[in-house]
Amino acid sequence: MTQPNHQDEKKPFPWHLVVFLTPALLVYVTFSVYPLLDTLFLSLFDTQRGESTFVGLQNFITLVTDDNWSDAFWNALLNNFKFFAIHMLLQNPIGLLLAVLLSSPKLRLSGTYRTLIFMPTMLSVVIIGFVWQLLLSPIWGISENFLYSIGLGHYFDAWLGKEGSALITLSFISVWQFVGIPMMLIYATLLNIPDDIVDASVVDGANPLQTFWYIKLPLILPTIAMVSILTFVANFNAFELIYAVKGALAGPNFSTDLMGTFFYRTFFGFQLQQGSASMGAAVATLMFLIILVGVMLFLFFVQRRIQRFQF
Amino acid sequence: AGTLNIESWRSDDANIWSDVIIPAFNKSHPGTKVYFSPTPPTQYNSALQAKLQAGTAGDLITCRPFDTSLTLYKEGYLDKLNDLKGLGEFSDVAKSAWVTDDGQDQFCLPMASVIHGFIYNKEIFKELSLSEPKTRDEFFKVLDTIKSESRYTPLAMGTADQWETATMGFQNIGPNYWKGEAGRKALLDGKAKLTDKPYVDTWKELAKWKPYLGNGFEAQKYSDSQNLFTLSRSAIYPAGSWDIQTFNNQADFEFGAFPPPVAKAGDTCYISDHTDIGIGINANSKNKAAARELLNWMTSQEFAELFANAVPGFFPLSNHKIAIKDPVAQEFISWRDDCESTIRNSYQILSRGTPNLENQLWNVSAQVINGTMTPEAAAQETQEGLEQWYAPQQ
Amino acid sequence: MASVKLNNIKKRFGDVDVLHGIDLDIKDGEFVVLIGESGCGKSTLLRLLSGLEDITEGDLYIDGERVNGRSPAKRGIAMVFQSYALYPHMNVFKNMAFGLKIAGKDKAFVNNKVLEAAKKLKIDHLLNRLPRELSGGQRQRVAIGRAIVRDPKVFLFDEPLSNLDASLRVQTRVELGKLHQELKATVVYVTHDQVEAMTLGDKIVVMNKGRVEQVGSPLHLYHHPQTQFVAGFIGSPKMNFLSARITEVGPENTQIMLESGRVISAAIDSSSLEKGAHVQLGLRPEHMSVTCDKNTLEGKITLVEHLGEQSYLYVDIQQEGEFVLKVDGDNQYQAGDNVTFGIKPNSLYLFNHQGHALPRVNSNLETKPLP
Amino acid sequence: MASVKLNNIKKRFGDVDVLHGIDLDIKDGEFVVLIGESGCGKSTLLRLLSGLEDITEGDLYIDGERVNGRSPAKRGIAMVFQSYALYPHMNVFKNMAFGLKIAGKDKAFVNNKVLEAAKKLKIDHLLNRLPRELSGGQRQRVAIGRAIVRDPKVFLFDEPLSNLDASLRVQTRVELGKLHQELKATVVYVTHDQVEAMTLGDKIVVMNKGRVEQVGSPLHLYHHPQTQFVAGFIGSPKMNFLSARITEVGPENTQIMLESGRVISAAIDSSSLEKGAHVQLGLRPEHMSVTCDKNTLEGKITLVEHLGEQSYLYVDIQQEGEFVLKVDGDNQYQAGDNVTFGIKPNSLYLFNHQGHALPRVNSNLETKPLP
Amino acid sequence: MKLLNGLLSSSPRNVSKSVTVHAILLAYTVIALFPIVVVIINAFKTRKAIFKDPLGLPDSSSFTLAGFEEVLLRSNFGLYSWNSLVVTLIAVGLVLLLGAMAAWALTEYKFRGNFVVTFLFAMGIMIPIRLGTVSILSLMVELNLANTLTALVLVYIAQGLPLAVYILSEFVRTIPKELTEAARCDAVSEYKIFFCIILPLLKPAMATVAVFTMIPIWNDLWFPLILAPGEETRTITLGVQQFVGQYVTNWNSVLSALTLAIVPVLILYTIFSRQLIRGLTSGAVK
Ligand SMILES: Nc1ncnc2c1ncn2[C@@H]1O[C@H](COP(=O)(O)OP(=O)(O)OP(=O)(O)O)[C@@H](O)[C@H]1O
Ligand SMILES: Nc1ncnc2c1ncn2[C@@H]1O[C@H](COP(=O)(O)OP(=O)(O)OP(=O)(O)O)[C@@H](O)[C@H]1O
Ligand SMILES: [Mg+2]
Ligand SMILES: [Mg+2]
Repeated sequence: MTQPNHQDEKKPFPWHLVVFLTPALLVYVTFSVYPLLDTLFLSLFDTQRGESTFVGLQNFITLVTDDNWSDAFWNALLNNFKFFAIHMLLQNPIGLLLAVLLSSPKLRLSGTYRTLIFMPTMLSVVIIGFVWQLLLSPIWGISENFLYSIGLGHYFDAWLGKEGSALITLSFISVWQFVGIPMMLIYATLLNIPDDIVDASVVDGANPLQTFWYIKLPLILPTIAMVSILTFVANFNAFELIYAVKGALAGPNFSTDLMGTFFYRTFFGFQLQQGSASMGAAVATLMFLIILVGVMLFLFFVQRRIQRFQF
Repeated sequence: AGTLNIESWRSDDANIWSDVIIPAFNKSHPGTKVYFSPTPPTQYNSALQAKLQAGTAGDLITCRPFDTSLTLYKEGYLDKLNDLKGLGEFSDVAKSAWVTDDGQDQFCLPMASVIHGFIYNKEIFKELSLSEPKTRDEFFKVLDTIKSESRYTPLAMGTADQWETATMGFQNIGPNYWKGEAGRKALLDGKAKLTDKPYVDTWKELAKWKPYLGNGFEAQKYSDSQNLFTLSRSAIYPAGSWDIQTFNNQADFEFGAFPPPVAKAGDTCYISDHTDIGIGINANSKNKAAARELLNWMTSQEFAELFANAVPGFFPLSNHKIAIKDPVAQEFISWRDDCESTIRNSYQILSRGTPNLENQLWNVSAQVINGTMTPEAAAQETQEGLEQWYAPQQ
Repeated sequence: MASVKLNNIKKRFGDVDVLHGIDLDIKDGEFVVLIGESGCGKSTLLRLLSGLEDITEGDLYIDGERVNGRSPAKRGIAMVFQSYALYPHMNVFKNMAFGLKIAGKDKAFVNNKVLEAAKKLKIDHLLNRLPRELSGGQRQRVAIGRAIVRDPKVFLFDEPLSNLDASLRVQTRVELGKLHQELKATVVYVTHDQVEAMTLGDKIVVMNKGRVEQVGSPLHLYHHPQTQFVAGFIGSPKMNFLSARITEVGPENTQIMLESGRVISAAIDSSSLEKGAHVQLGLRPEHMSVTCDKNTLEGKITLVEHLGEQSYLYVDIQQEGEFVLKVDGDNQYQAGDNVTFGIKPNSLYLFNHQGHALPRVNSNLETKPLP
Repeated sequence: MASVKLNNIKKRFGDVDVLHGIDLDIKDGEFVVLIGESGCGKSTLLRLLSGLEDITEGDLYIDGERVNGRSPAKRGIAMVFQSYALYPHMNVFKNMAFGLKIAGKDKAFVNNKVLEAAKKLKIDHLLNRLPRELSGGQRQRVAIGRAIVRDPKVFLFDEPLSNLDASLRVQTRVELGKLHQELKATVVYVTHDQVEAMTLGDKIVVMNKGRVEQVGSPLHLYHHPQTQFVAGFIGSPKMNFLSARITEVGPENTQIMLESGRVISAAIDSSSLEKGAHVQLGLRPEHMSVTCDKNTLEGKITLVEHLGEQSYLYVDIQQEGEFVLKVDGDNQYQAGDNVTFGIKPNSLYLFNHQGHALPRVNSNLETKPLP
Repeated sequence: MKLLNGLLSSSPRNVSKSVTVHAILLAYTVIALFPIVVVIINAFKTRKAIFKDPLGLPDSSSFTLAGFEEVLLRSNFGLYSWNSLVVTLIAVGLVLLLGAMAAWALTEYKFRGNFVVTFLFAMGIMIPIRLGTVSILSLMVELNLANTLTALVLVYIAQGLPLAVYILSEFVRTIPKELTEAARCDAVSEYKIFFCIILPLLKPAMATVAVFTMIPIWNDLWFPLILAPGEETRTITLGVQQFVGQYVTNWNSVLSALTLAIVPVLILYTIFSRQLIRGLTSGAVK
């Protein structure tokens, strides 16, 4: 036997790692990371006059200090928070409720309900925008007649057109469309809770509400947290619905302006307004930072406290 | 010879191009294949910009008037057209929307203009024994009559899309207040302010429209307005001439048109005859020769007539005398003879800075009609916006 | 504490009959063990008792009251699940206190109760831990503690030890036995493990395909199985079975012939059968001796398992099949050896072709009557 | 088939030393069982053998070749996991054939191999089933089958039976034993269960905290544990331990005094110790008799477990602690009874304060030398 | 009545609870479906009827297939659907494959840079890729891919990968380590381990990712417009847009086209949905 040699049979280079990772990285970096960085990079330049000059953080300073920009920026940000708040208060609780109901034991037709309720999530925003405007339009009277028929007619208003209600109404529509996602995710987690644990609480004397509140809810908190993050990210990137229904000027009086529409207007321009790649990039960078900070804060303050449970 | 792609936001015209215009062109220029590839209008500017930057845009670019195209030209995406033969067929006013500020370079060929006015339902007018109003008083009297004596909505307009309020409201009736080109130039020179009486009065009149609009007009979209009118639920429609084509297809009643009413009978009337569509050549086109040929053909009488009759409501800007068959379109174009023409006052130069005047006009006009802003405040806000960056106004 | 009475209880899931009419009397304070093959309906029966599942037919009385429609909470039962079913997000204290909290008991009372139970189970130092920070045995005790604090009339256990490893299982089993003696609670206990059944049960209920096969004290079942099923189920290693045929019928003594032609006599009353009837001969591995010289069988050892103080011999008997013997640990057997062993006539069991046991005569084995 | 040699094998995870230098010789065809407490490094050792984990220090030889850096695939080993690790999406046949297919064997060969193994394991009727359609025991056999077909030099088993229920475990254990005799393969087998260890192993390796505590044949370990750890680990119920103090030192006979003051004599060579030294007295539950009248202890029974043919008595001996006795099943003991029992001097063990066993004199218990 | 009984759980104790559950779910289902039903019935009506009585069912006077005729005859609807289908399926397929490979590599192997790559992918969830449009387009032009479906596929892969890697990583973690170790002992190469063992086990998870990736791709308007606006490469959503004019929207045709466009997604969804729920419940791997 030879002298033990600790470096014998050195591990071969992990070619498989390269093979597994490269295709995804290649496509992703080339067609997403690089273009995005390339664009975000523009935020440090001024491209207003055709050629670009390096201006450092000037664009950002303009964005938050110059009234012309900052008013729109803060307005969009505030609206975005409202938009997000409504989703958190409505979309996720409704999704939760539906998921809980869907997961009730021995429920017939649950697959059918699930598919049907998920349908709006699959539709293109063109349909969503059109049909809700039709439904809510005071001119065609669908909602109005419906409300009158249940005695609430005088509450009806041109919700989509009023400054006070347009954003809320659009949020509701968005909630309607996307409620399927939290529903599906939470439903799946609920299915994962072992029956035993629920049985145990029943034997312990808890009624269904108590079982939900004390047992199921804490166990699906991690999923709810994940759903919240996804909602946050999606809401702060939201754009299409507003754009389809209200256009890039997000009327009335910018009351439905979100970061997404603000970015679009800035970057691509609108009507007679010329797009500015550099200011647009600055808005986009800020959006990204806000989302990043939000996600970080969330991970730091909330996620850390939420425990995942193995069953 | 070769292939030409036309970038356009006019998806409405796709059939007309493929069925009428391109075949006609091919009769005299058989070798050239022309494709009209429209982009949805809301995405046109941004999509075009991206495509130009990447070099994938079509050979011919349909031009929005003034700065949008001017910027493209300055960035080198559009060819200079100064030496295009047919350019002589156009008046300076017609060309003004697509020349550099110093008037030196022409970068798009004027194609069509649109005229504002009011379209009305003749049957309803007959039913209520109304006649076309000539003055503002008459106009409001007509509105009052419709409102009080019938179930029709007097005015078919909504504020949901905002642009109608600025375009078919403010720019429609405004020229009568600010005396057309004179007022527009004064604004450009800094001799007039938006807080001056003519402008405030324009908004004041707009504010007076509110009671005559339909229920829930705040959420009424442009297409809703069209539908209200074509379904005979509304009597008068503040219009752009392009609507003629739509209504021809959709309305099964007779409709007519009248120009924006003047203050008192006999006053000079002013109309907005806005240079709206031009067409230019992509500087990076591989087929410029053919593109030029097409443009040249587009300066011809043949094209003007084809286009004007295929798309009633879009009026050729060339000096050719052409026969327009559509009666309502004829009515519109006849105003050119009776009234002074002008273009929308926010389009030239004034929407160049931040804040953007055109965007502001949309916003404040909608608010004025909604009743959430006074005419004075609207004037104040737009004027302040202008003063921020436009030297002559400072 | 309470008595439990089951009166012709049936359960149907959709079209499937799972329980075919169970009658059972459980006395106050009794420890009843349910055993039976997988899928025979043990858990289902327990769930009917707890009220987690509705009874299809029949009556269930707890303490003389009919409780069929009553909700689990109001039956005064507590259940310990195989998987423990601890609430993963609550610490040990909260797990144990949950039932009391839900019942609206005041804080001091809850604290006392929980502490008391935790001390009894020696988990009072773990009260702040989460379930996942506990070992299997500790989790098991928390699950029991959660049941105890509620002072239930009846405890239901569904295979509570099956998730523990062998040594912990022995230990916890012992603790459970002591706990029962201390609490004097009525217990219904489901298990697969017959050692548990034998050691814990005052009474064992052997179930087979949704029916009760036999009820009796552990030793009674060990010594007097009524059916071949019960005989095979109780005792480890399992009873050996050989096919045989009766050659001589008798009320005191029966002669039987094995397939190999060998004749064996047994102290069994076979008067109910006729000569020539097919029977199954049952022999417990521990009831054969390698020294005896009457009634012998011989075969070749295929495997020896030394367990220290005892050994199991796996013997291949030509024509009869495989056989297991339990012998003293002090031996020198090896695989491949031939071995001859004797059968004591009074340690034999005979089962008729329906699987029913024939009565045994003068069994010298102790018999405990049903308690 | 192959021999395996471990030469001062060490394993470190980051800063944690898990194995502190293991030396072990495994002969060709030997069945070696690794036992030890949870976390002592059994699985880690197995994973080092298999090559799934890198060896930090030391040398591993399979069949004389050093294989430290060799990939699992090239070591000629097969591993059976506790969780079976069957590929859930492949049926039984494919599961078993997968390794061969990957190795590029031709179809007929694979078919033959798999069928042969399946027959041997009596799973040839299950070849088309998916793992989830199998019972625990069947899955277990598939996992073994998957290992067999590859004709490995060494089989590694990591607690392969721990997921089975008690009766199935007994059965599978027996089958494993037979299989080993048939295949004559080298096997390294990790288990927690000492019955498995005792019955299956040619050689048992007792591990303790990353070290080998003792190596020997099952009976050798049972009779001659070198340390208290081994003594306590082997035998069920566990050996009873009592604290004591030496009152008379001797090479043939030792007198010790229990905490209660009672003096007991043991056939043990205590010459290495001094009078007054603290020792632990070890007594196996099965080595005490309730009839003997010398060297007696008495106590109160707290629990009786009847297992049929035997019973365990849990006895509380004042001042000494709790004690377990194994007695004949034929008894009438009840909790609460007092019992007196005797200790045979030559069935005693003594351990010094380091836990090392003192040599026993003339033990009348059979001793198998290391095979 | 029998149906009702069938719907409700058998025990009388649970009937009222069961009724409530069904009532709420039914109510919400109506809310979810009502607008969609409105779209569909209006697709069969004349423009006038749509706006005269949006809720009315088409009757003999208002029924028309004009919208569908317009869609199917005037536009290359078949080609558009084909393009959409090709792009969606290839992109989703590749997202799944590449995503699974990356997720597997990132969770199974320890290597330097693991964290950086993971973070890089996480970033993609937070920034909409639309932001990089101009660079993407220039890139495609340089690669000579402008106006090809390939360009769309590439962008959609880049767009879908971050979420796919994120979700699939979670699932890879639930696959018992023993499986791969068993395979390694069986002398299976890392590639075969991935393709023969991991990939089949990830199937349910992939269904989840497939649905989440598919929806935005199918409905996307932006990139088809920028990258592949040509007649030959037009996708369905972009095709529909030709009925949305500057001043006139041909609602009848839009609705018909959209109704037709729902069908393929619905089919794809139903194909995936059974796996989807299994995928979302991680117990699937056991
Ligand atoms: N909800 C149910 N629907 C239909 N059949 C069921 C249901 N629950 C149990 N069963 C069936 O009833 C029979 C008895 O099941 P049960 O769980 O009571 O068996 P068990 O004796 O507890 O078995 P194990 O020892 O495996 O736990 C089984 O055949 C099972 O398939
Ligand atoms: N990858 C690892 N990193 C760090 N420590 C580890 C790792 N794997 C095992 N250990 C530690 O090494 C020790 C031995 O673990 P191992 O799994 O070998 O124990 P075991 O004897 O198999 O226990 P069990 O009987 O519970 O299976 C344990 O303390 C464990 O925490
Ligand atoms: Mg059960
Ligand atoms: Mg281990």
